[in-house]
Amino acid sequence: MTLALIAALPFLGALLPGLMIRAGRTACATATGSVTLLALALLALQAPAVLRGEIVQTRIDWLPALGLNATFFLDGLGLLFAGLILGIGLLIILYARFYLAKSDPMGQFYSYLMLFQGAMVGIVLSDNILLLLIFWELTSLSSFLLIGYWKHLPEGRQGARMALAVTGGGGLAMIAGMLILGNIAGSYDLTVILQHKEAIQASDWYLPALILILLGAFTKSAQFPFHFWLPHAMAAPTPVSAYLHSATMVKAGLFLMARMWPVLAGTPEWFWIVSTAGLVTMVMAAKIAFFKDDLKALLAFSTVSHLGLITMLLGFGTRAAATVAVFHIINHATFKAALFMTAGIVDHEAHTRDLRRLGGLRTLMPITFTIALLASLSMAGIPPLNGFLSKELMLEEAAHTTWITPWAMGVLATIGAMFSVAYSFRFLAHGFLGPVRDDYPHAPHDPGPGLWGAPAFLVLLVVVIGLFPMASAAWLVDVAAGAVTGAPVAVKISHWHGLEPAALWMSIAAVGGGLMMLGAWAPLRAMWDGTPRPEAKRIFDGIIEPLAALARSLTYAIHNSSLSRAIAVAVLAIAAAALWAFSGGSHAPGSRALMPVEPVVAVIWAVTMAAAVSVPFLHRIRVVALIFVGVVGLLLVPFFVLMSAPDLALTQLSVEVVTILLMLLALNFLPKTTPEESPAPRRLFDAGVAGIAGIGIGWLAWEMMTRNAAFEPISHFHLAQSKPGAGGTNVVNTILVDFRGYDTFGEIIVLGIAALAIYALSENLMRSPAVTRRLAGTRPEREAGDRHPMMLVVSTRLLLPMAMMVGVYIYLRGHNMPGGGFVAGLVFAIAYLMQYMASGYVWSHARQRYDHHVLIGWGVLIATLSGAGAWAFGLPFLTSGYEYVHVWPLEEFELATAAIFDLGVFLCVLGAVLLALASLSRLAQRTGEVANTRAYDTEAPQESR
Amino acid sequence: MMGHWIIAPVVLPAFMAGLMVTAMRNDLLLKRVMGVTSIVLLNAIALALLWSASTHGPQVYFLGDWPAPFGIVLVLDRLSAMMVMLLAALALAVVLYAIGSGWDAKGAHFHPLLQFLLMGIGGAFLTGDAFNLFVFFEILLIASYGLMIHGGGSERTRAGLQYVAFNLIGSSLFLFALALTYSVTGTLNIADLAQKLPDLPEGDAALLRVTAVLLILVFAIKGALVPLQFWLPGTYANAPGVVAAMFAVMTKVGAYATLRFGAMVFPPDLPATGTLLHALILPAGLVTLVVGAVGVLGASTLPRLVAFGGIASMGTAFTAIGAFTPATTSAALYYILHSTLATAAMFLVADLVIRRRAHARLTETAPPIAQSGLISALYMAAAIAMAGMPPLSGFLGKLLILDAFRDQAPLVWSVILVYSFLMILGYARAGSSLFWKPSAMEAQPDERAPEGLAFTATFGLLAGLVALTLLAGPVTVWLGITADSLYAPQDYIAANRLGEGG
Amino acid sequence: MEALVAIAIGVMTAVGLYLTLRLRTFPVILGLTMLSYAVNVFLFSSGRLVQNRAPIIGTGETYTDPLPQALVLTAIVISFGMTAVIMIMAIGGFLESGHDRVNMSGRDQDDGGPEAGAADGDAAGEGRA
Amino acid sequence: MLKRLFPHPYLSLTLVVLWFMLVNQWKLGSLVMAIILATILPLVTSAWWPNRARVHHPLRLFGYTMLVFWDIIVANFQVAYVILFIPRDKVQSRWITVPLDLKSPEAISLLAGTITMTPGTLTSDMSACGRALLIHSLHAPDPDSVRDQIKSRYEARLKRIFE
Amino acid sequence: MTPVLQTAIELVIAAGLVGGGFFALVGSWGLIRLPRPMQRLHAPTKATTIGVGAALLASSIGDLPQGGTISIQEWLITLFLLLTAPISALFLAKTLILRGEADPDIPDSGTGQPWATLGQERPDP
Amino acid sequence: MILGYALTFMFACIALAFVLNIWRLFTAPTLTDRIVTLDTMAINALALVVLYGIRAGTGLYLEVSVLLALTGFLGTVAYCKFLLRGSIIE
Ligand code: NA
Ligand code: NA
Repeated sequence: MTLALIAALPFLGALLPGLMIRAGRTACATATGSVTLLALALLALQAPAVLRGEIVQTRIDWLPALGLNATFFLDGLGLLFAGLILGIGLLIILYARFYLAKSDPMGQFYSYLMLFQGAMVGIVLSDNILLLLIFWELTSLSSFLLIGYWKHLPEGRQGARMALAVTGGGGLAMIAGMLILGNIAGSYDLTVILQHKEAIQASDWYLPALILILLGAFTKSAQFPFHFWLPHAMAAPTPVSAYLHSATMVKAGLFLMARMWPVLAGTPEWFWIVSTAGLVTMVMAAKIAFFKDDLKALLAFSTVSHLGLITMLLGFGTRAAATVAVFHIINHATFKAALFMTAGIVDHEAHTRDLRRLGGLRTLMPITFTIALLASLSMAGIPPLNGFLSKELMLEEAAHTTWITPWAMGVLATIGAMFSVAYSFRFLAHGFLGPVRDDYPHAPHDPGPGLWGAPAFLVLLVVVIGLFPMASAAWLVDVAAGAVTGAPVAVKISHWHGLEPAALWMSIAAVGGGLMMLGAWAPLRAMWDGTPRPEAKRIFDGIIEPLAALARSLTYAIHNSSLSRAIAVAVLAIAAAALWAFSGGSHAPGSRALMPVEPVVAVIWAVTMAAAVSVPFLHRIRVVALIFVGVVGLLLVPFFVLMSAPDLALTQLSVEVVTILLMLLALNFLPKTTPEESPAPRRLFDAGVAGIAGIGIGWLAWEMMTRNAAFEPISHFHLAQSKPGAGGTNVVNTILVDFRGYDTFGEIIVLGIAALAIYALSENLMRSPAVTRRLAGTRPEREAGDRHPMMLVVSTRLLLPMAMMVGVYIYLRGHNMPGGGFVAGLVFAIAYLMQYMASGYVWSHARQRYDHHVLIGWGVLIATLSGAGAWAFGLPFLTSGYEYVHVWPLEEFELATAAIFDLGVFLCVLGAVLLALASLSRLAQRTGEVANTRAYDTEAPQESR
Repeated sequence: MMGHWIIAPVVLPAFMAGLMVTAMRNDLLLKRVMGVTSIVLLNAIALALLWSASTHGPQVYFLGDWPAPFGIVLVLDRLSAMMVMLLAALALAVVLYAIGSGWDAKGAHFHPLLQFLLMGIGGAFLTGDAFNLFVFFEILLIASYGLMIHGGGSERTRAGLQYVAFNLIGSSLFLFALALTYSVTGTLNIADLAQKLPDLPEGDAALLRVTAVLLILVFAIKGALVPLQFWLPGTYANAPGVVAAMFAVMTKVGAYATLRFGAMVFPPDLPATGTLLHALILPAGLVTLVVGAVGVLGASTLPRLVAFGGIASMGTAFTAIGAFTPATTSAALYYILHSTLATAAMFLVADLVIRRRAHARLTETAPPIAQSGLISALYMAAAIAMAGMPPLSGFLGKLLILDAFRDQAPLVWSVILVYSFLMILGYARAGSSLFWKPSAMEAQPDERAPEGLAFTATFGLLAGLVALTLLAGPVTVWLGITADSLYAPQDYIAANRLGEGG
Repeated sequence: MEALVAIAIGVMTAVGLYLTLRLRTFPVILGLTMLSYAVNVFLFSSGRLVQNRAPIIGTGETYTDPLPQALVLTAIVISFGMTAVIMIMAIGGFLESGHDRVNMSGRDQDDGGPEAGAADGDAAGEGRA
Repeated sequence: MLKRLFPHPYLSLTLVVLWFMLVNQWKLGSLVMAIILATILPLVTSAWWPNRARVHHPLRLFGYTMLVFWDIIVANFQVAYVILFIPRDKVQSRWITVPLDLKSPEAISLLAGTITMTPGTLTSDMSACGRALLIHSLHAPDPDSVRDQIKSRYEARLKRIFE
Repeated sequence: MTPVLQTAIELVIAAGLVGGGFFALVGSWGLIRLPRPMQRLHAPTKATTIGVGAALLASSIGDLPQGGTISIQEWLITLFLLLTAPISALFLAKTLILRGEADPDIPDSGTGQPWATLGQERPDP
Repeated sequence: MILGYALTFMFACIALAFVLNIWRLFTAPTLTDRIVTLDTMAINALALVVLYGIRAGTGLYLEVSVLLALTGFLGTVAYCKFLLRGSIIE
């Protein structure tokens, strides 16, 4: 459990700063620091066991189905890294307390920092590669926040995005690599995977996995060619740079390579990829670092260079080299963190980090200078400091490694070391030595111990390890290297190996060369400035920006908000898919006997088709198009009659009438003609698309009608049960209100919703000033003088009750004969519409006692309650009952609960149609018309009541 | 056993909506109270249904007391119960957000329409009848039309028109497909179809294949599968934010139906259709993924960015569904749970931003917004979820899918990983320009009502993601059983008691 | 007869789709109406064509399949509701922007902000085909 | 009371007859239903028919209806003749103004309807004040006689019935 | 029912059908043949109506020869047609007048007021 | 026998009438003519429905005719009102 707690503590600690910041900055830092300290203490408690060679494990099941579990283990490597992360973390917290300005939100900073710390600890303690991946990506995210912490700096923003893109992207690649490893090993547990070296290296998937995992590692550790993001991350506050970009995050890649070393290393692929990347990075970054004027940039490239060095060592694939790598990791962490903090102090005090504006700080900031001096000398590899020890070992390893030629590696490593010496001394010489200047942006002097305490402690380590490596560090190197190489290691570190080793001479050459380069600074700088070189940010932007622009243009080109394109693509895709599906299965033509064609029917068919086909040709005059569409709809009525569907004929007819009224109401607001917009080829294309769909659907219809169903249709039950079971002889109606009453329930709700939506939109429209303006302009040029001709009004007075009577009749007989609540509702609605047309909406509606909403609401409620009424009898929703009633002297008649449901249908339909049309009428009133107070316009004989 | 409660997710909102329209049309407060009450009840019912489905197996509700397949049935199984639960949970967040943000007061009828939408979606999840599925699709669609144009405005209306028009064509396609289904098989009951189709005469195979493809493509339209996705960006980007959040579950209806039919009615071992649907959906899902991710990277307004994020998540879901194996289906279900909450959260965050920001364009700066710190944190969390970054459930969902696709690793893995990369880029770019742009720092933000309820709702969704992450173990075990039951539907069919009344 | 009906369904489908591919709202809506005719007849035909066998119990010995008729009824009603909704949207779009184009202009789709609603689209009249 | 229950008694009566026409059968139950509806529907719709049409001679109204039926049949033959046999350019269409003596809107409407359904004439408009009808005659070599016939054959009868 | 009566009724039915067909055809033919818009209005309002009326008569008594009863629903249909046809005709005529498609030389109304269609909109008192 | 011929005759007449109607619809010189034709077609459709009923010997389809007679004119009036006033309900 302890390991899980160690990993969890920083995350829990991330919640603290936000709360503690109210108690003051020091309290905030103390609280945060104590969490880290607690974690460090817990780690220390585990250390003895690890140093004895044991492995501490914790396992919590999380997602066993996937093999993702919260499994942690602690070995030497983990101990080393966890110690570095927590220890340096503690120092950074201390340092940041004094570094951050009053205006910087410190709580936020510590929260981000703790998130990051937790993620890092998680990486190094994970015993499950999926878990490791989670922490891995979390470091990318939290570093994104940290780098972008100063939101106002565009460099910070871009730097953060670049870091996230590169490291996050690399992490994605690593996911694939890890999954491959897991699949080969049969487990995602690291401890298991680490035992499958042979299986993994023999697998066909070894190389892809290696490349993918290395992509993750290289991006994180800023190895060539992914080194470019790191300097840009320097826009972050210095504590961040010191922590992430020297001590921890960038080392996550190294950690991973070290972690996977037992299973991945030792192959030629590993050697070539890893050591080459490391070597190139080391040399190239060192050279760049030499020419950087920004202290932090210099240190950043120096970091990249040192990471390259370590990568190279790991790439060699030998135990000795790996051991040296581990040692250098420790050393680099100490001196580089100290240097970053020093740079931060300089920046903090002098308000600049530009070497060209610095110099002479030696006397102004003696403490800072001392720290910087020791750390730089260590970085340069000057004895007896710790940097010297690991550099010697490195040079020795390089000298004995054959890379292309036996000597190339040694030469290049020496050149790298030479640059390293050069930039280290330049850091000192241009920053601290030389005369005191009088043009610093701010008068520098040594800060308080709060700021220099942390680097001073680190430099102390630099010196102690340098002087007494065997006592102070060898045990840690042993246990960590042992974990990396999977075998016991007993390292021997000494300052003097005699005159034989190549490293001595290479070292001397490096120091000499480095000093000479610094001496020749001015001409070298001029040469450097004269050399064109790729600027990382420009290249990155050159990739990302065009990518984003391409994405944008692609997206907007494809999704151009064109309905016609959407439909055309959909139709073609559907047709293609259907054709493809059809061609893949066996097909027997239908065997159903066909119905003979009557001449009359054929003629009327031809008339219908003529009307339909003509619509595309004359659709631009909209009323005419509506008339032709109406003809097709009208002629469907006799079709349904002919084909034994009286209910359908009734419904089609009444819906058709209401639809035409609706369309005309709408057309009043819309342009009356459609301009010709599509060019002929486009029209031809559209016709082709439509034609394909038409042929396809027509052919499917043919196939459907000419065969019998493979199984007996379920409707045989409806026919058999209509009378005895549902109490009605009109089977269509019993299906609608009983067998499938639930469909009808849904259907009326659709209508109700439609009306509500229409009402809501029309309400909105009436509130808009632009709409009101346009409405005023919709009146036709020429208008008849009378709005409500008397003849229509008088006829309506007769027709209205008559139509209602027909409606009642259709409702009542629906269960047994064609009709029903739906058609009845429409007939009633048509009757009301007739009244509205005759005397106008305002006059007519003023004489109506209820709101249309209420009709809809009651319709829904009645239908729902009539369905739910069955519950009272313990029966399912919509279960109906019927009874034949005999009341003297009347004939026997039937009472069916389905009729109540049908009443709900009726009300809902009526309310919906009226509400929809009323909404449109209300809009029409905004065209500036005057409400009438009389039923009809004609002057003479009027009545009043 | 749940008895009548199975239909409660349909009847309850219908009744509440009817009541609102009838009696409390002009009283916003009353409607809010009723709306929240209804949804809280719905959550309780959904929870009970979920429990019952998990412990008692599939249960069938015979509407009108008619035997299947002649009447319509509702079927409560693990999958439908889960989807109803998801719906209810999302609805709670949405209704609270709508009240908190005042969206529900920006036009008439928000609350009844929302109730009807819940009814439609819940009904679609629960129904055991193919034609009834169409009816409930239409209910949810028309309610969504109403909600889509809630609040009005020129572009919203026009986008709504495109949405409606395209979906009307989708509805037509649905009816074509249902007619074919009935004419070939003579039945509409899903269990009946699942039972009968293996015995289909060979000569009908081709027609059945066409039927299957047409049906699935209808669902693909709802699910915005490329190339049927064109309706989504405009619709989601122009819908009120809170409505768009609710729509996050609407696309899942398409995914749900695809799964229900693809796994149960046209399973891979059905001789007539075989791997037809697999071959259709999987590639389309992958392309959808890419289209969505490219859209996220290329979007120039926040709502469009989120909309494309939604497309990408549907691409992921369809990719997983399209394999039609229990393992991938289980992963797909987890991903569906995740992406519904994540997409909704993202839409709510986007709405928080847009209502405070002078404009929605990402390419141009705008004055700072009120509560920027809190909102940016919410954005970050939602973006992490959408992009499938750790530690939220999106990452687990992605891992589950990747792991389930180990047989098709090169293609599927690379597409999913590349898409993740593009998503990360897109969300990071958008986030930094929304919250970090320097010119966004100049003026002081407007004072704004704190909208505690709106933030609570957004937090609630994110908390859901956290829960989904922490409980991933038990959840995936449960989903595994659910997925298995789809490919071995004996219990589902048996619960229908087919032919006992014929 | 079956052939005639099949052709009719195909023709109505094609005409409907052609109209929905137009660029103005009204023809699109007419196209959807026409398409719904095709759908209804198609759905109706799934019960096959039968004359003089209306499914009213007691009016004959055998009856045509009543189920598709019931389904078509439902479909007709639903499509009516849908037509009404899209119609008001067309009106709304026109009244708010001054044109009745179906497609949105490039500028339109970039505005999601609160002020977008009030925008006057008369100017956005580029001739997009 | 009865007046309030039956605002338009003739309408109610018509509706009873109509109901029987609809149900197409003679049953006691139908009568009960007919009476219920004939009571309710005029009440429901009475708001839109605020005044009461007075019919003084209901039997004469029946006679008038028969007369019009006969005229309609005749009219059809006349129109058919014109359509089929009179050369296109010989058809003498005329506008005719018919000044109205009728006041009741019901009566005027009935007259206008009659004119449309009977010999070769068609009510095309009404003056804004409602005191004249504009008639179009399909083939009227002598328009004055047409007007006279309308006034004597139909308007006079309607005046007796309604006023 | 005697065979003679039966035959007579059948003859009436047949006459109704033949006449109905004839008039329906004449109505539609008149629409094409008559040269002026106002003239074409006459054709359907009369000929078609009576054509349908005749068919309805045939339908009404169509069951008699088989021993059925007279169906009176057809009368209702006829009634509705007669009630509504004049309104259609009036509105069609008004439309022609307003659009200037009617015969010219519309006479004065003789009342001092214009024809309603051509007048100015009159606000309610 | 004779009924059969008469029925066939009327069917033929109605079919021919429809042909004339559609011809008029295409060639109509004025918009009003098209409305007149639509009105005529509604009545012809009514006749067709009645004829189908007579031929099938059933009254099941009469309600369709009732509805056609009752509502058919409404379309005509609405089209005219549209041309006359723009707004059909004002
Ligand atoms: Na029942
Ligand atoms: Na006349």
